Amino acid sequence: MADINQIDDIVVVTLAGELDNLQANRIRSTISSSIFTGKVRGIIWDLSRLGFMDSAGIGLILGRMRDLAPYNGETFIINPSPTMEKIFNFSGLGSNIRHGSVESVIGEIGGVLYEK
Amino acid sequence: MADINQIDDIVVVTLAGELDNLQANRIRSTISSSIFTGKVRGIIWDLSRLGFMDSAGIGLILGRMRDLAPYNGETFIINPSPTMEKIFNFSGLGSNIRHGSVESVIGEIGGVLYEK
Amino acid sequence: MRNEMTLSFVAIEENEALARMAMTCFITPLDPTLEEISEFKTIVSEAVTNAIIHGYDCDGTSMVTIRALIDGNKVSMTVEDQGNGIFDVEQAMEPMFTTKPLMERSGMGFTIMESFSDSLSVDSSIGNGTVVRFEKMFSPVTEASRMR
Amino acid sequence: MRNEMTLSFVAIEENEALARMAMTCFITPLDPTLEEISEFKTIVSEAVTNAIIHGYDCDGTSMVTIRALIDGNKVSMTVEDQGNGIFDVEQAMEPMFTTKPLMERSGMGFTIMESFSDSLSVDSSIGNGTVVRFEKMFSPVTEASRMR
Ligand SMILES: Nc1ncnc2c1ncn2[C@@H]1O[C@H](COP(=O)(O)OP(=O)(O)O)[C@@H](O)[C@H]1O
Ligand SMILES: Nc1ncnc2c1ncn2[C@@H]1O[C@H](COP(=O)(O)OP(=O)(O)O)[C@@H](O)[C@H]1O
Repeated sequence: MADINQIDDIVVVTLAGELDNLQANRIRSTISSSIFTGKVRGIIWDLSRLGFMDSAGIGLILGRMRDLAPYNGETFIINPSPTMEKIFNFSGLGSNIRHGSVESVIGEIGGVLYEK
Repeated sequence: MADINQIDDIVVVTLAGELDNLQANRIRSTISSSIFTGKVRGIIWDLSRLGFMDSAGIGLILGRMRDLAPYNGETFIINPSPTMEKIFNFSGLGSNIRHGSVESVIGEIGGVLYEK
Repeated sequence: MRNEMTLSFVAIEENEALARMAMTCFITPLDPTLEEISEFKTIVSEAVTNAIIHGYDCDGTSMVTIRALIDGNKVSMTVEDQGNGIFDVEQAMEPMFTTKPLMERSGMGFTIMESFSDSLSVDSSIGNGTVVRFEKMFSPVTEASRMR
Repeated sequence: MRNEMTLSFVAIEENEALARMAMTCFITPLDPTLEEISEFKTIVSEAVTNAIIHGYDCDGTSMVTIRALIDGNKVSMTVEDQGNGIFDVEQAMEPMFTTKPLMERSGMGFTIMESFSDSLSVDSSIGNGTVVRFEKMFSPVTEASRMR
């Protein structure tokens, strides 16, 4: 349901299936731990293969943004469905959305970090 | 849901999705008509892609065996799932089951007809 | 695990698929095998179809009710209608017996329900309706699969 | 078309998926677009999750009830619990308002339900429970798709 990979200092979370309250509760601590292993500068949520998400997904992503705050970590959400994109827009996360590959977004984070 | 093809004097019915009472009622007359176009010597029910079947499938197949009776038509049922195979066995249709390709069963009907 | 649900719907044939889907989803946490799923779905389909077409003649207004309980790895379920009722339950349960041969019913419904469940009982009275009650045991859920 | 159903289940998180699946299957005969399906599923998910976690604190014994009606291309639905109730409905409906921040609830549930439905109303009283009522219109079913 949640595949977690670390590529350099970026955590890539690939979600599949249905992300509701039950699933969010199941995967929350695993994702948090992977952030707290240290040195993480960004998180990419790859939703390309996610079939469904409700506001529990918003809670999960906002929660991890708080985890990342001490590290000034970036958050990107890639390839949400049109319905999910609406939900992110309602929630003020529209500017975190990208459509494209994980690699292209890693490139963007690289750029962001470089400029700092 | 039901693809009907005539190969020489054999009707091949390829079923997909779920064959329940509602679906059986929807496709019954189309299959019957294809038998009554004449000269049909056999019917092959290809269940390879059928996801579900209940006793409505038995009613549908037995009904078409009655349609075929005047022509001495043969009935073959190919590649049912294990659960469907049990249902056919309960219903006395076990000997009509084959596992294999449509072509191999057409060959068998050819042989049957030839021997007559 | 323990879970409990009730589903009611009007007597139209479209709801056969609704009942199968809902009940299949209900048993998903038991991590059933493919064969357990399809046998269970078949039982549900037979009982619900009977309630709709025999109990209510597809009247589109009367309600069929399914009650289901998961207790450990046992599922208990009733499918109930307040419709026509069965004249002779023993006869109805014989293989190939049907009162609707013109609708091409095969008379195999009860035989299938009995074979695929671990226990089945039928309560029926003419003019008051029918309750079909059955139980099915599922293979125990392994720790490994519960963690998924 | 016209159809009607009721689904009840105990307040455990596992039943969020059950409710979504059953309701999705219920609207299938309306031949909804992918986006209509996922918006509708989201509304169901938000309302049911709220009943389970806010209404009943996932107590595992109390019942959540969904009633749904299809009339033409309109779906009307209520999601009901007899649980805690909402202290101030107007406040509850504000974006980002949540009484369970520690559970990482986002407070966006009602905002999403309102945006994805054509009408929404909430009746609630402390100690007696909550009824969320909504309607959603679906694009008309074409003759061509009905024949499939
Ligand atoms: N819910 C019901 N209400 C009334 N009659 C029923 C009901 N279920 C079964 N029956 C009766 O029992 C008979 C046998 O049922 P079944 O074995 O399922 O075969 P079938 O549905 O193919 O007729 C039916 O033909 C019908 O007369
Ligand atoms: N069925 C309910 N029973 C009791 N309280 C509820 C119910 N539904 C919503 N609420 C209250 O309304 C608040 C806002 O709900 P919502 O917008 O869905 O956000 P969230 O579920 O993320 O908290 C909840 O935090 C809760 O206090």
